[in-house]
Amino acid sequence: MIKKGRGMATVYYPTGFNGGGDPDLVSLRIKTDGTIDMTNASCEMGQGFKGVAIQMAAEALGIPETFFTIDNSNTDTAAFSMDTAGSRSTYIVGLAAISAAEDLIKKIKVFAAGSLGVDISELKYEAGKIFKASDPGSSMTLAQIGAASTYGGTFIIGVGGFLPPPGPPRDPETGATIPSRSMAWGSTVVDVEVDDETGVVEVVNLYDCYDIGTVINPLMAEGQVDGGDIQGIGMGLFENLSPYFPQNIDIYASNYTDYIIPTFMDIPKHSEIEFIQKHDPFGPFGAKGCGEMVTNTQAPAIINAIYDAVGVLVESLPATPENVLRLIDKKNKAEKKVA
Amino acid sequence: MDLCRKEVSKMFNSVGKRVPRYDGIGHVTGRTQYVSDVRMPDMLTCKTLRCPYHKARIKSIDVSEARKSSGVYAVITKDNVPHNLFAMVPDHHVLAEEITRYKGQNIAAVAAVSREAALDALAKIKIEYEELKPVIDPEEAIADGAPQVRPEGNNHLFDGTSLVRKIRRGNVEEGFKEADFIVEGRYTTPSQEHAPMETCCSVAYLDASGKLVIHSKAQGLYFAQGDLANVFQLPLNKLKFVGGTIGGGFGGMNSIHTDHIAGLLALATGKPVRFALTREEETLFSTIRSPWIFKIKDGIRKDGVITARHVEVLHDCGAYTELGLYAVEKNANLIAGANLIKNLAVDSRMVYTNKMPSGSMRGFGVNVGQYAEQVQLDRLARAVGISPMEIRFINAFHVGDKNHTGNELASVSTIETLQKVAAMSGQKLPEKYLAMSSDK
Amino acid sequence: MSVMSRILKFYLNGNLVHVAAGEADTLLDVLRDGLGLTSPKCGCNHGDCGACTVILNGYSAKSCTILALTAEGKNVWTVDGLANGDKLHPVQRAFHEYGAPQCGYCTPGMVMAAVAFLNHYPSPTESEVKEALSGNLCRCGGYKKYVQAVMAAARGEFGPLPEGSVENV
Amino acid sequence: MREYEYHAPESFESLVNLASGDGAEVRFLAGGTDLIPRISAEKNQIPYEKKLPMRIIYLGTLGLDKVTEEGERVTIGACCTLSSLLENEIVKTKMPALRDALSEMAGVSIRNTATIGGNIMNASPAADSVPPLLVLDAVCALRSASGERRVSLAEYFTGPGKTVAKPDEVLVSITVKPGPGGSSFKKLGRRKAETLSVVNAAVYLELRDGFCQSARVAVGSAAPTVVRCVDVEQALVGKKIDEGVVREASLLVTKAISPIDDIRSSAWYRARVAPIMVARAVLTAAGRKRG
Repeated sequence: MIKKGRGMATVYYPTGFNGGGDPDLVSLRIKTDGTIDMTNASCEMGQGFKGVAIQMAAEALGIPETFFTIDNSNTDTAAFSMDTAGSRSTYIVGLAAISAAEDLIKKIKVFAAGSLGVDISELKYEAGKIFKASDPGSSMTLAQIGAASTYGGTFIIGVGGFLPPPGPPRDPETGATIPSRSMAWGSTVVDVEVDDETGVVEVVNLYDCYDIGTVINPLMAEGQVDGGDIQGIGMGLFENLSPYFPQNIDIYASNYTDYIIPTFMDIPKHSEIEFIQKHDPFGPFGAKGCGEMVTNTQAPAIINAIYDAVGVLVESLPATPENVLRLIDKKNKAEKKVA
Repeated sequence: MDLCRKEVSKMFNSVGKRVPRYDGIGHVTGRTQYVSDVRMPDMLTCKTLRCPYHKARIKSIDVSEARKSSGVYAVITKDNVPHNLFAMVPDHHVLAEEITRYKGQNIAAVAAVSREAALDALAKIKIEYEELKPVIDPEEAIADGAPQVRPEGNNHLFDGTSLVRKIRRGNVEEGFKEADFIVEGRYTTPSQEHAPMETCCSVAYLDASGKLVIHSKAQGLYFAQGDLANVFQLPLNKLKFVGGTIGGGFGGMNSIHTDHIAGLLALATGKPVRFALTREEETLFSTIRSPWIFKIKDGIRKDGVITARHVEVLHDCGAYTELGLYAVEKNANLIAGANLIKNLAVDSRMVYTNKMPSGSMRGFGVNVGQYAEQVQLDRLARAVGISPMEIRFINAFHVGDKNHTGNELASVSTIETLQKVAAMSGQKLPEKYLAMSSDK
Repeated sequence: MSVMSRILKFYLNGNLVHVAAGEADTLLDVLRDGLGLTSPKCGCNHGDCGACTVILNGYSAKSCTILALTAEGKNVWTVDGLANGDKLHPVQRAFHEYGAPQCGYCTPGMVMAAVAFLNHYPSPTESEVKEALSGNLCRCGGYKKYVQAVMAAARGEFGPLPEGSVENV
Repeated sequence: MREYEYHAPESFESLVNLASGDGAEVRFLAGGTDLIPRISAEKNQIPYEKKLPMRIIYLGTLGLDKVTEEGERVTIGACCTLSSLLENEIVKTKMPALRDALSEMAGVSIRNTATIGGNIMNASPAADSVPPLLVLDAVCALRSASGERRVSLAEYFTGPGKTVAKPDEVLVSITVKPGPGGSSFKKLGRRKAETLSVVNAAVYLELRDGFCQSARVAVGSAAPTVVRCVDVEQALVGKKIDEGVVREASLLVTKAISPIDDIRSSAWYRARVAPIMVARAVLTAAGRKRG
């Protein structure tokens, strides 16, 4: 028989390397037509780093994203990045980009002051234009700045970095330390259907609510959550390289036939995502890390839902049909004994 | 930094926009180039000899016939590696020393004109093993008299002295006394593979200036560059990493699987060398999310407040540290979950076994613990007779609380996410929970 | 060691090509190594993942499971032949606009599987789309947006689907 | 490294000459969805042993891809792709068990390539097309230099990966008798698509006034070959089919199977769920009217 159950899980997750101390740099080079080359060597592995980094730089400079290209391709030309891990890229590259944008504006002001013959204190930068506050007609666009500076022998490159403050050394007795200043939060509710004759579990509905601070690009953030859901379902229900571990380590999955990851057919029939955008006081534009936390709630929520459905607790992941059925049998046997 | 202080999202122009993927057109047209798409003129193919045993002693190895094999440009073993240690905690051998510690550990590598030539050469390597007794089960590995995975022992010593990484807050014994119910649970998680669609791959060559260039799947190009500069004993201006667009990482590409060997063979041959893992190699021999065991003992009052928690963690790190230690540290910080627990003790251990090393994987060190913790939390709720929602509201963190390592929490929203997810899933919450807020 | 090879002739994206193929080479080997295409990806070389999906005589096929020499005289389409200059196929546009690809490694195969499917079933239901694409794995987890995108393409949100068989795309 | 040679004979006469072997390991290639990845894997292994050259003989140019109906019998060409059979009206209307099995095999792209003959010749105990064909009393036609012989599918498999076909014999067609009864197929995999069976079951049932006149039951992935479950069949025949009877009879499946532990499942689980899959298949078949 198909038994329905509902389960939930609530988590939080730090942004950036454990204990901080993981710097990144961003450079912004203005070209002769006013477009901008951004560099940072974070890795684009599908999370949407490149576009999100550009959106934050575009925001900081008040210009459209179409002004930018981004180079993350190698260690000779792209600015330093510590790593692409720990849900750090949006946050740390974003803060570095803001810092680089500020540096760029400062350098643009210095150049424009000379070009326009205006005191630097009188200049204002807004949305791709530098102008004299009291006489907005006296102005230069980014294109004019780019051309005049380059052909005049001055190169304008804004550079900025960000270093998450390293936490204090861990106290060996209490373990106290500061893993991260910024934490993301989330809760998930899932509805499952459990076939109590075979132990097969199906995730029917999945509701995610995450606070990742300001969402820089909802399309990319949703993609992260969709992927988190799928990997969370895989972790909860399917994935195990050596199902007979530790008794037998030699029966081992070696390809996608045997290492089962979710397919199109294994995604929930219905899923919803909501973001709570609670401003983070430290993050770029209030953003926090997103990438990893969004795969943490599904497995426990599924296990709790299985309990709700059939009254058995899966204490060893994953909840394969076999594991679930063994527990159901055990429970039925115990109940029979009591009766 | 005024620019990051904008409070109202409406004020943003670019931030918050649904901008399609920057490299999306490349993806849908197939024009995006990944490392596995890189081809160079005159490129050699690399294949490696891997240890067939969980643990063995290499009594002798003779590569002379392999070197003479048709189409072969280089055969390397540990003797050809300038500095044979790598990884975040540099205790992993690029090519095995006398003792191999996990099945599939690289022992020798060949660069040849074709895959066939490389494999033919590997077949000609004469190697004599003495199979040694391995230890696979982490709980067996911590026992006295267990076969030793490493000469310094199977247990990792934290801060060089302690068997456990401790987190202590309040007084756990007092907390248990205060409790109406004591609830215990034991939870385990298995080995998991990252399974990115693109397997790990490197193409290494010397450029015109003599610089070693490595097209890499690394998630951190600079990270890998720093690590391998040491292996190659090259200054950073003689080593360039190229990459930044990869077919999935999920943490697996924080560990080096092919860059080191491809680089060594490019240096040895002066030719471009490609080393790509097959799916089978990727699944069997690359780093994984390694197994964990959690024992949680909780005290809870009738009103649903968790009064004390004691967690014992055992992480099965595999044969080399790789990122296992980092995972244990991060896990220890977060294993008590998004709950304010005043009396807490965490004792985390890490043990070496004869398996592939523990890498980082999305949710790194944390989601395994959160599975245990969140399942335990429902158990607590059942013991007290409250709902899963209630126990999470009752124990939620608030702004200004310090978490379990003394980290002051600036932006908190357990309560808000619970309220929202309840509404989304059609659960009616009692008024008192709807009225709650993370801002005290 | 003698690796025999022959000249294989087939139509690649509408053009007749001649290429040397080993007797045991897969179609994927020939497309990537023989012809230098990089759009069909190798994810597993085992027929499991679908990253190498092409359209063979009008039907989707995993090119790592096809012995190259059996493609003699046949029509093979890869994603390279789909767009008309800058004008993308509606499925490509839908995938992009809906944010379906993430790392993108499964995407060329996914595009070809979806195009072949829509050629045969232009008005599918969501569950038919899921079933049709279930042989194409995506580890980043873009399944939901891929389904939305295929449905949008089928609805004509990105213009009418090209008429007729894939050969005429 | 092993040598491979490829041939695509256009007539049986030329095939027969090639199939004689003479110093080569002969492999017939139909769709290739199993054989080709196996060759690719072999090409990535260190060649410690010298192997005979592999002679790959392609069957796709021999016209073995037709479905024909003759009286009560339907003959399926061995090179029919799984997709073409799924679309075939005869299969759809007269062989629901086979149709159900085909629809759950691999994914669309593999079904477009893979053939029914290939699935049989692989002789995997988990082959999904075999249990339905077995309950439809399939007979295989094998052709070689010495002519054609017919072997009942029930006697076709001798072990995992092994059949009675001699190295030079080609499976050319499978003939089934759809019969007047209802048939069904149930599969338990490890996920909902692209999965090999942990256990599968197919049933053919003839009922009159609710009483079972005739029953054929086959279970896959639970023994070295797909097996007929005679005890279950006997327990059903003559009984009025209701859930209780079916459940009870299905338990007898354990007499026919001998499952093992492997990466996909344990022997315990296979034995535990085999009766359930059988019961479900029987009940579904009982609810199906041919037509």
